[in-house]
Amino acid sequence: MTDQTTATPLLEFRGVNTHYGAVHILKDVDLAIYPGELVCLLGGNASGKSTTLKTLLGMVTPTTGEVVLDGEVVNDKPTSYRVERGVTMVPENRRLFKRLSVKENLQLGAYLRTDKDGIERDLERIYEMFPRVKERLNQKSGTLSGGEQQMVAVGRALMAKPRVLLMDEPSMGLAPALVQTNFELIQQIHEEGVAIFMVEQNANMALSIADRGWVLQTGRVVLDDSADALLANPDLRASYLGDGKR
Amino acid sequence: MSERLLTIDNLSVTFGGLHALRNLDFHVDQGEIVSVIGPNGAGKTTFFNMISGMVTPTEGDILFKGESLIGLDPNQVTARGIARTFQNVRLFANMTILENVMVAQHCRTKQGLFGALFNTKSFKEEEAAIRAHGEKVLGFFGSRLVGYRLEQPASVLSYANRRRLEIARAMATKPEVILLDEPVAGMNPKESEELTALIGELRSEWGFTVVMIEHDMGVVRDVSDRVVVLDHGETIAQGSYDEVSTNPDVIEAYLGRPAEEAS
Amino acid sequence: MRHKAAPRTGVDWFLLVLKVAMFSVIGFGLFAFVLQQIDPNNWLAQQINDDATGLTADQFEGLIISGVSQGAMYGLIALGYSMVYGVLGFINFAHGEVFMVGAMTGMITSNKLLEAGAWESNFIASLLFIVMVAVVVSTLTAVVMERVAYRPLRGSPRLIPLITSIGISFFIQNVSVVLLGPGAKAYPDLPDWWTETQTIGFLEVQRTRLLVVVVAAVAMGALWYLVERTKTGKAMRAVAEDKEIASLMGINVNRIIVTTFAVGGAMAGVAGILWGIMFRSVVHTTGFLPGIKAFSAAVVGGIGNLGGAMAGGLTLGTAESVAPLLILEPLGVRGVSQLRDAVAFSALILVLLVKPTGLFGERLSADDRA
Amino acid sequence: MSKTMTPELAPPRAVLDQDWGRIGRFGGLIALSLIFVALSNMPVSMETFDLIADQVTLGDVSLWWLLLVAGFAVGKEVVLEGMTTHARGPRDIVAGACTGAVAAAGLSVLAVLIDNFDLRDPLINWSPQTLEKLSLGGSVGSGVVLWLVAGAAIGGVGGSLHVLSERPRRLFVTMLVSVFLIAILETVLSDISEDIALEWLADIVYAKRGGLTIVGVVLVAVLSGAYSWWGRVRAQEAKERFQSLEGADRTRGNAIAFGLVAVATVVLPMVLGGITNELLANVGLFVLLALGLNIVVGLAGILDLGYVAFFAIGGYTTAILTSPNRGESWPDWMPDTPWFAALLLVMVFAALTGLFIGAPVIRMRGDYLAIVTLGFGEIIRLLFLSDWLGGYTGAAQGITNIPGVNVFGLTTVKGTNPQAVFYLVAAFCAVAIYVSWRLEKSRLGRAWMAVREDESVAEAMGINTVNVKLMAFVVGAVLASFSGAIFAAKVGSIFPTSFIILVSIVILVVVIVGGMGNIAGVIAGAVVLIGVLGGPKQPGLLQEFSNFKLLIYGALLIWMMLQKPEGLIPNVRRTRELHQEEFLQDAWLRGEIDTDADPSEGGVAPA
Repeated sequence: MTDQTTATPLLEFRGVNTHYGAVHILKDVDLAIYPGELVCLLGGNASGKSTTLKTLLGMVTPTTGEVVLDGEVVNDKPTSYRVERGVTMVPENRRLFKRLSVKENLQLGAYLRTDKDGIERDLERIYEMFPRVKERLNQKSGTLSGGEQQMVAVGRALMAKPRVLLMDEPSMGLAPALVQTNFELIQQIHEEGVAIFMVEQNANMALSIADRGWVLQTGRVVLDDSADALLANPDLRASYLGDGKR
Repeated sequence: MSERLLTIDNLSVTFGGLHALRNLDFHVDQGEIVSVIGPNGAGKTTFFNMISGMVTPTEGDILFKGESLIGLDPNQVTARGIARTFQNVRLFANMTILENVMVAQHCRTKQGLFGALFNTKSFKEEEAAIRAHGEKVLGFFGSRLVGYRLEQPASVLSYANRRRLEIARAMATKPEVILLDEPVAGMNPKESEELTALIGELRSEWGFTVVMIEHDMGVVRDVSDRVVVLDHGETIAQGSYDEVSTNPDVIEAYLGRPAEEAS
Repeated sequence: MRHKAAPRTGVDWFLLVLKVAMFSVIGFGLFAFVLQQIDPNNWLAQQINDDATGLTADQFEGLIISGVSQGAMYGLIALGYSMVYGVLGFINFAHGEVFMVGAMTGMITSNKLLEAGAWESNFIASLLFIVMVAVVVSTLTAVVMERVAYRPLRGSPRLIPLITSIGISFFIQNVSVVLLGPGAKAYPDLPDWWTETQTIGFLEVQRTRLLVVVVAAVAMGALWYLVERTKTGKAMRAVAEDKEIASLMGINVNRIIVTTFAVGGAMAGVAGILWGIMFRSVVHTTGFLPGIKAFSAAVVGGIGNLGGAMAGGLTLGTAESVAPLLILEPLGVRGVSQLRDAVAFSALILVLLVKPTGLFGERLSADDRA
Repeated sequence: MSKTMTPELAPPRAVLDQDWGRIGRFGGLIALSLIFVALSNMPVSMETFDLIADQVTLGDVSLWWLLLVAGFAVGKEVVLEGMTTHARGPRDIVAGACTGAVAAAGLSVLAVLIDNFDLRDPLINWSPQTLEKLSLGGSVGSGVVLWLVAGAAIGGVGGSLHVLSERPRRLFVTMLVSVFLIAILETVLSDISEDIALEWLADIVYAKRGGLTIVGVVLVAVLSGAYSWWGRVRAQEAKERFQSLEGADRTRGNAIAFGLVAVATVVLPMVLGGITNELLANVGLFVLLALGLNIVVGLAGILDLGYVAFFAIGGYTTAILTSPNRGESWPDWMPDTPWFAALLLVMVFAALTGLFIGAPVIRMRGDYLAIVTLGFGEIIRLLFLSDWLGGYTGAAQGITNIPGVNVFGLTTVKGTNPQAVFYLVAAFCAVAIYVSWRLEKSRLGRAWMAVREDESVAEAMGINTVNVKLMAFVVGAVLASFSGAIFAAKVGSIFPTSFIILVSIVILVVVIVGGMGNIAGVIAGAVVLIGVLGGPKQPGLLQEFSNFKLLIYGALLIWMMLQKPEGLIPNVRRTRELHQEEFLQDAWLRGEIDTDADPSEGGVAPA
């Protein structure tokens, strides 16, 4: 998509190590996400995927190494700073504020923004994107159906005007139709120029839409290649992709 | 078909004015494996919660072997012979693996204070029987949960093994019907294939009747006698896998595209 | 959530009997009270309590007024319990001590002002000053408490912070003993004008009590505005529901939690001063019982529900002031004033038995309710 | 954890390569603590207690230990796996010294303030004595200088502990702690030595006017040092050998250990004096209470804050049944029941009360339950206190004249004979231990654990949670009522003030500090806390601390929750529960569990 040799990465890990207590979780992880890319991070349980996301978002501070956001080292910066700079996440299982109305959920997405007009404009854009959401603005978000909740979750993340959107397990525990909607949404957002970093167990599905991918195993990046090459990789087939039935 | 085991008659549940389930009719015969599918938020887990007594329906009746389960506490439902697992795996994580299956036999045993304090003969016999049955259900999953594992806390288990232990725990309650809530969620293809086979054995070897919520259509296809599709708290289709998977309503609401493509 | 048709187990029967018994005591007590009021010498009233005299309208009015003003104070403290419970999902048992710290600070400051002569010469300014100091100190206490003891425990099993808060409560009480001594300490006298009564319509109210009610109402309004109408309030509600996701929105969760503690602490500080000018005496244990009662008030009103907390406070305050004379004495119970606290706790138990989510419904995230 | 790791050691860092922010933070924190200690009057009020005759008083130590801790704590580092660790060196000593100096500066500031301002009202200890103590006898100026030097020195010693390798460090700490303990336990130790004819030894070790003699210090230091250097390893080995025993050997080992403890329990009181026996009897009462609460809180996970209610029920029922002064409203024909006969009724009544209190609260959320039980505790006390029931309970005047326990006509156990009381208590403790031990491994015990872990799942697995929890309440109530019954007979009179909330809280602290869910832990907790500090009303060994007792209880509770929620002698299971995430991370990376379990990605619901 983008010429990686010239552009500066939007988000970067440079030799990141993290610890939980005394225990070593991420081991010398290097990652780079360039503007407008759709990349995925694959790995089974316990590989450190969640920790990677948490480190990107500033919920975990690396022991050594640097987390770089648009050329700036943000190791010590809080989550809010990173969100302000255009990193945001659609969490696994949507996790809406169920007691708050749909509109309040969307507004909270724009919590750090001060440009009132811009917020209004973006709200309109989201309504356009998801007409069903507009119909339910004043409903408590907990009362929505699964598909609608997914839309609100994505809309909420978009309200932060992200430059890179992190997606945590977008297919986990969802009905087939929803998984499909979800991946379509991801592609749609991607086409608008937002970089997407997707963490997935369902490697087949993720690689089918991604540009590039990394494979994480017990805290170490063991594979780093284009999506096509990964799909063709026999080792990966054996350990993650299975017979392709799913 | 054989005896009707579980009948759900015109059942509705409302939470604060919102219909979680509406006019649901459903039945399970002795020895069947029935899958319940449907989009997220369709009320599948509520449905399970209701059968197991954790939620009381607003209307309608649940009959188990001809007797109503309405108003029973969850422990009484389990005692009647319905056991369940949970979508998000809820083990007693700090109890050992053996203790997890031993404690599940609570409603099938009866030793109280007296036996424990005076270490009576019947107490010892019962303890031994509890232990034996526990090991037997654990043994169903091969060598994974037995041996040195027996005395390990459940929290050390891998994700897939936690799911297995949860099923073992449900089996330990000596049920007639077992309710499995997304048994293969989060498992890799190999593991889910193996579990699919075991679900078949739950019926063939143990004689359990199985009701299962599952998103993995492959598993649903492989084991179910019958598939029930829920959407917005209502049954939209019911029948064999082939019937259901080609039903346009189901494709619209759940599958997103015909099943052959999806799988 | 569960609706039971009929009691089935022994426990259910017992609870039914207990509820019926409690309601019959209330009902029968009220009946006896009415009989007494009609004529203390009528035959039935004589049977029940032969030395009862009934209440005069003035006495009754006095009870209600003192109950309401006391209740308003409980309500103010209860707001802190309710907010913290709403946001963090645990009972900050030590919140009563924050209130005590406020009252103590007020005592120290007002006595210093008295020495300096400002208390008498410029009472209103002095009052505002002690409120300010008390609010600052209580807020600090609450914030430090959060930082030192509760923040490290976030995410641990829910009884752990509760036990910790018991320790903190104990600790703060005894810090007060060790630094300030165990004796009761007095507030300086108020100017006469404040202790006189004010007539509002047909009610005659002591002005200090009036002040308590007015302050509580104002505080309640301000808090409602903060929570429901401001961005911080929205952030608070978001944090209450899901901290991790709230931080994803760019909300500084720690700051919001600290704000919650601070607001609760400030309310407790104000309540402390009100206590001081109403009862004019503080000890290190001053915070304990009002604290527990305020928590009860929060539960009675429905925890997490701010309006409920205030309403619960008023309910509880009035109940413990009126019920002993209205219900117990007509039944022939001697020394009813000794049973005030018992009545308050019984009210808590009764409410939880009849309506476990409080009178006005609780507002909690799904996790906390589990 | 650290045992299995072999960190690569890099050369020590430069002396001035310090984390000054951390030093400032630690120093500041300790400075505040020191100021608090000074203003709480500990240094002055403990001045009269000589630890080392004419040299060191407890008052001095109340300040010094904080400096030592400061110096040590500032140098603490977590050894991170896979990262290089620097060797320790002079840098740590400097860090400790700096921290100590910063902390001591706080005291200096206080001294200057006291010298110049009068805050006696409201701070009651803002006194000349405090100033004198802070200026170390000289002028304020010299005091300031001396404190800074002392702070740096003590802090430096604390920091240098990091430089020492494990064995000498342990030696130093053991010696220091032993000297302190032997000195502080002077009263009881010299008492005991008199009883067992070792008076001559006490005369050597202790000075006449109190405190260790120099000879004593050296003796204690050498002995404890020798143990630490040579004996400790062997003791450790023995312990490990014992723990590795299996099957029948283990059972036999346990039996022997148990027998030894039993013999000690029987023999010790015979050689001890009255005061010590009195103390032991009090400890026993609390052990009994703590064992009961342990079943409720530790096994079933029900936080009962009104536990004192059952103690009160036990006490009052016994008093009413046995005392002739039981209150004028009881019918005249009521006999003065002998204690053991009364005990049966006490049990029944306590069990009923347990059901009565338990039934309404049992379905409530854990934290509501805590407050409501606390409310019940208060209601019961207020009822005993009220004039309304005064005819039955004696109201504020209580019930007096409670006879002692007539043990089969052999002897009468009452307060004047603390040794007999202790035996009685110990017998009941043994019952409580047996009950706890048997139940924990039974069907009921497993059900309790399941309820504690996840109540709704336990319910779904066929456990009648209401019944099971009520059972815990009842068993706990009966054990507490035993304690109450003995208490009544021991004291001979009973008043509502013996049953305040404080008692519930203190028992809770005992259970938590000892280790929830662990019988040995709970006993140890009671022995250490009640024995050393004392109960709510009962004096402990250290009378000097009686003014600060409750403060220490509060601080201890907070500290335990923050640092070691599993208690001093933890229950393995509880430890897991409380450190679950850490434990998982740890086990996962060691490959002790299946490789595909991801602790950070959930799957396990936190308890």
